[in-house]
Amino acid sequence: MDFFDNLPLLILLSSLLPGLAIFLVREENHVLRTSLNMFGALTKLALVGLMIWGVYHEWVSDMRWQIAPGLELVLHADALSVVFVTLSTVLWLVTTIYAIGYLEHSPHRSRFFGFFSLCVTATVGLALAGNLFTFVIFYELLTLATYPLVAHKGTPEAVRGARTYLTYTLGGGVLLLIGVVWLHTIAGPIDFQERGVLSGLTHLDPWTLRWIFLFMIIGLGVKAALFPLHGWLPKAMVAPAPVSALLHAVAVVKAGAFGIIRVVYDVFGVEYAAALGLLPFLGAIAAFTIIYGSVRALSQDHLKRRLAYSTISQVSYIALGTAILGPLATIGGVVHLVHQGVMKITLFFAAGNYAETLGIHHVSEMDGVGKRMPATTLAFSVAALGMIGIPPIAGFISKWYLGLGAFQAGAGFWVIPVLVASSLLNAAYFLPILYRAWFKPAVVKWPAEKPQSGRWEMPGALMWPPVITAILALLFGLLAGAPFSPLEWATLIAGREY
Amino acid sequence: MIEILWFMVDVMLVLLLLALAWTTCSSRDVMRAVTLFIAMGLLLAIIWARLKAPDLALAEAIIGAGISGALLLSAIRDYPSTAIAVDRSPLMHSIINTFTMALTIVMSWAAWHGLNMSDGVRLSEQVASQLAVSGVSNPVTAVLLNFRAYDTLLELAVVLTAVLTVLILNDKRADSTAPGPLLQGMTRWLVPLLVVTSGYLLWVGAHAPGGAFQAGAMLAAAMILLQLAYPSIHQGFNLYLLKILLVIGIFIFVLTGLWMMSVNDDFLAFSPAHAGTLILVIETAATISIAAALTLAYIGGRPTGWEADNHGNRAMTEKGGAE
Amino acid sequence: MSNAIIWVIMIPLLGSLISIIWSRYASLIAIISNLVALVASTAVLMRVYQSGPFLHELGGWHAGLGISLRADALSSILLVMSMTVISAATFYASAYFTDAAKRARFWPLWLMLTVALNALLLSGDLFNLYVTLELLGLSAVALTALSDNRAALQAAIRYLSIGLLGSLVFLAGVALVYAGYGTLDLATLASLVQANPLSQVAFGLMTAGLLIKSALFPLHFWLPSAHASAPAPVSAALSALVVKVAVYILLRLWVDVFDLVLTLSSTMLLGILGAIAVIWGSWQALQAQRLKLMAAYSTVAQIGYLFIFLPLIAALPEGALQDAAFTALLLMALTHGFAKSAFFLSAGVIQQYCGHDRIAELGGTARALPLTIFVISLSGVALIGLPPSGSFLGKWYLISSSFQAGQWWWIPVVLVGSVLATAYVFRILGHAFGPGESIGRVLNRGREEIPALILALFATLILGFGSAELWDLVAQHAEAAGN
Amino acid sequence: MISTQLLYALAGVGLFAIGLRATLLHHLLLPRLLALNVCGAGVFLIFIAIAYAGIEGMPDPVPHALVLTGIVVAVSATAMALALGRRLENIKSDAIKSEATKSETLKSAAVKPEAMNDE
Repeated sequence: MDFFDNLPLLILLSSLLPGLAIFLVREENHVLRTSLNMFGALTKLALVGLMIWGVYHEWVSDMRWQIAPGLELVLHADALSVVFVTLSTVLWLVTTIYAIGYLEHSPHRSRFFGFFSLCVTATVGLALAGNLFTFVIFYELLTLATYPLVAHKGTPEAVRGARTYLTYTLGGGVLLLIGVVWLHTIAGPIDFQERGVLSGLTHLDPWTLRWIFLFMIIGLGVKAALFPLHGWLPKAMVAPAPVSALLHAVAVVKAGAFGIIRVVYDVFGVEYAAALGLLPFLGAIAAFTIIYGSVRALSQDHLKRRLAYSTISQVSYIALGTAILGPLATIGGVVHLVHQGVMKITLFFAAGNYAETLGIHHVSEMDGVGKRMPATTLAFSVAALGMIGIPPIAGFISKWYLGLGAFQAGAGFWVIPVLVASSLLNAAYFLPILYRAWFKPAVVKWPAEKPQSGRWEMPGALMWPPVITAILALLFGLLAGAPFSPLEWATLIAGREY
Repeated sequence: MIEILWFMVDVMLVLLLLALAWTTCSSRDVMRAVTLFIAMGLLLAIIWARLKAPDLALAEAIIGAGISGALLLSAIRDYPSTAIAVDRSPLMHSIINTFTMALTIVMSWAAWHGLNMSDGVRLSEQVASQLAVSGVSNPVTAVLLNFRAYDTLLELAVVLTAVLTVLILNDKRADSTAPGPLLQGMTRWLVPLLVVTSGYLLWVGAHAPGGAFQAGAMLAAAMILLQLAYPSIHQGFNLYLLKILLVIGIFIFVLTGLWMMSVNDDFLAFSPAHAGTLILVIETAATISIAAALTLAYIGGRPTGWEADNHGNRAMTEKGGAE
Repeated sequence: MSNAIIWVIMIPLLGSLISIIWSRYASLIAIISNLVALVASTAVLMRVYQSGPFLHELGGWHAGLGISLRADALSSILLVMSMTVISAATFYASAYFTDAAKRARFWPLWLMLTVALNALLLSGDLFNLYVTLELLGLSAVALTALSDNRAALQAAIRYLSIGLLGSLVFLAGVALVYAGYGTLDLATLASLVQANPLSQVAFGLMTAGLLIKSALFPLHFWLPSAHASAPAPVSAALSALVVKVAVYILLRLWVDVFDLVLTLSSTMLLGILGAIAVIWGSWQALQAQRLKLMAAYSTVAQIGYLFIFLPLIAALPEGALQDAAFTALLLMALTHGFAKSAFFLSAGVIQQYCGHDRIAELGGTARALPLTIFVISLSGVALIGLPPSGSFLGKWYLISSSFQAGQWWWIPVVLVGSVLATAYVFRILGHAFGPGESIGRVLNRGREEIPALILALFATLILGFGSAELWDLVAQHAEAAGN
Repeated sequence: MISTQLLYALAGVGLFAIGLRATLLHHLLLPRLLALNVCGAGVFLIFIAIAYAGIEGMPDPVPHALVLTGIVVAVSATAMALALGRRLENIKSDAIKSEATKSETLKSAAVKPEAMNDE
């Protein structure tokens, strides 16, 4: 299957090449740029569809490029990478539509969309990385591609936020690099393998492995925004809304979380990691971050910052799922990768819409916004309820499996309280927003309202993306048992990992 | 007996040399330092002769002491102050002293070791065995222009680079004082003598001390003298030709080398039968270039109208643009 | 092209002469001769790749009596790198100097610098190395002085006197070697050298002289002012090549000739100096107020990395591990060569556009000169050592060699150095992305921006992904040296 | 014979050290240049001392050739350094002059701006 071997590369190129071409497009040439964007996104979607089909039938897709002795670039499609690739591709498509609407008439769009495409390329590359070396390369590339997006506005605040982002992520990158190189020197090249590689290598010193794990988790934890490495995330909120959406729902934080899953499952092997006593350590950090993020979110009035702290908390569910030994918890963690992405991107789209249409940036300004922007607010409500864990929305499924998994592993005594507390806190910072939006009387004058034109509450390119993602969040919950649903796929992965 | 006598002479020469070097380096006045430096150069020339290096003795006298001295003396005029002050801190001063003393001891030890280590033959036997096919009978010239001719080629490039820098940076020095009739009279018979000597040194280099560098420096001395006596003499000189003279040494050298490469496979591989002639041709060209370079270095910069070519070019394009 | 090794030196030399005579067409002459030399250098590399190292005995005399040029993996790779950088900078310079008189002054010296670089890389003789070092030093100083302002001249004078001192110290070492071993040929010497006091002192002197020229901390003090005040294409060559060839000779002497004399503790000392250079140079780069000065300090730091490899190479067992460290060193040097030259060329474009190169006032350049800022970012990526640059691989092996040799203490140095490099590179980008008025097209000054872009792509993409051949070549080289 | 060689070689080392010390001590161009030349002379002396083969013997011609090359290189470098120094002095005095004319023009309130030499 030659074509199938090249599929990962094609998937990368489908966003890389349009991205590079977009840099050269003249600023005013809106049509060409949009066509390139949409062409890339749709091609990628089609190719990813092919890949899902292939991986489901256990076709092996493996592309190698020797860079130096013992160092190979490996692109490899397995069940786990398919989850992340699909998530990125679908959300990229939606976000691209959103961004086209959002950035209409603003300067430097060619630069923006160019880096946007590179960012997705890096994310997909990271998902398809077949070994640690490749993973590290794309991990660093992702940082580089997102920096100009965070700094895009060019204001001192944006530049400062971007610098903070960079300091954290590149610093983390170096630590990850040290951990990976160290592992390389003692264990040779490490290709990701279901059930882990290191479990088979018994001659390695367990303490060295523990140190390596620590380096890697710190390195990955920066992007996954684990406490105390989360500081960059709220500051990076200065970026334009589509960037925040992509950064927080898909690309950056998920790259960290995905990396943690890879390291625990496909490098160490979850059982070996448990045997080394690494999982409780990871679990404790994750649990603390879940609570900490939620508590901090409570006191934020700035909407995007509240969402950012919510992200810090929610992403750690994935780490928590990874840290609990047992297939059910694994399912919970992996499926949350998708569910949280879909829900969080909805929230950010909506936040962007409020800011764009009415100039609303703070929770306290949202009184009665539901009547002015019903579709957006409805999408926001679905996603927020999902975050809290109300059935039948997607978030409920994740929490359910995490809870079951905790019981299965005998960790229920500390995981359940964390889940309950976190859900209560989620409710405490989301429900007041919903209450304000729907039930409080509207203020006379919005902070900065744009004149309404056309049929909808705002341009369609801005309105439809959150609606679509909210519907997805609902469907993922309702149809969780259907074939090819995220849950089914997560079950498939868990089956292969144990 | 005679050896002890020689040794005493040697010791005296060495002590004198070190004393001159020390006073040159610790002098507080530039003029004095330069004078002492020239004296040291002359003493070195004697020492080279003593150590059976007559080629060097000649070169040192003409180039090391002569041209360098002339360059330094004329440079002094450009400087506002002639006092030399050392402004290193006492600590730094003593660190430098300690460091150089330690280095002296270590290097002396190594030199002693090295002289004992070797059989003393080194490359001289190889040179002697190949001398017959080198095209010349003076072994130093054989090394310079045949065995290690590539070094000499690059050395000419060094000279050219230095002179280009001189030309780039400055205009020719303003002519200082009107030359007296005595100088002009002396020049009239001294210059032809120098030119003839130069030609002789060039010719004799093949089998006796002498060669392109000594000859070139001698020729340069003649030109400098001429320039001193008749400051405006160069104005009638074709500067385009001067450029050609400046580069012709390397040019002929490279072309000969490439030609020989096409014949004998290796760059600069002279056929033994023609080696003598070829070396003479190269040396003649090199003499001219060295003389031109050293003269230009002495006058300190571009002769009037040196870059006329470029300025003309620019003026022309400007005109063209205006049309 | 069987005599490519000669052409690579003689073509620029002839070009230099012709450009003096025919100064009106000097740009054209320079471009042609450097392109021919680039082709010739590639031919040398191909020959080494196909049939291993080879000699050219100048004058037909066997090495010892005569001088031989030698090409092996190390020298031919650096030769091609140097000619690539020089060729790109030549195109750049043909647009950079707007003043006709200045351009006419530039070309002969520029070609002479090319001659010196190539001759030095191919030289197989100790005294010839001295002559090429002098040629290199003098032409570099002359080109620095071409800026013709007070700062440049003061820097040039310092550069010259330090350079002369370095060469003389080197020559003193050569004299002692000749006293002890009676030969100047490197290959012959390699077979004769023993570990004795003479070797140690001679080797020490040569090393000291070359350390001055390669600007290893604390002997770097002359570098920043000279590299920052020279015209942009000259700075590019100085930082990317001139400093690096001094390191090349050091490596050549250490690895091929004096390996018996070398002790682990002496390499450790150099490694420590290198580590200090990394930290200190990066820190100074972060403090620098001007773009070119920043780049110059960054060079001090990057040279430091090369020296950290030495104790690792000395400590690792011969074989694959040592080869890997050696190749990584080479890769770092190559990447830095391409990246730093691209950086300086771009800095020159910025300087011409803004009329200054003060970092704090670069606001809006990202809008006005997008391609130039892109090139600066690419070369910045290589300076930091992020993927996909060649220096990422270099750092990868630096870290792994440190683990393997049990010298873990270099790892924090790499970490801090990378973080500082990130800070100084992104400080520029932060300012460049700041507000500014005019909006340029993607390509504004093609003849200057495209050469810089090509060099930056070499540093990042080509060396990052396509360096597999390099490893083969070095392995081959090591095998040949072992036999 | 070896004693003569050694004597002159040691003298060369001495010369080298004297020159080196002065090079490190001096900041000014001219004295530094002289010191470098002394330093170089020391190295040359070491070479020639090595080449010496006694009163009867043929000296080794290779060091002679090397030193001849070295002398020419040294004089080239000297010429270059002096040219750099001269240019620097000229720029300095031009700056002083233009400073003076500037203040004069200011005094006389002339309209002609003075062209600056520096970049």
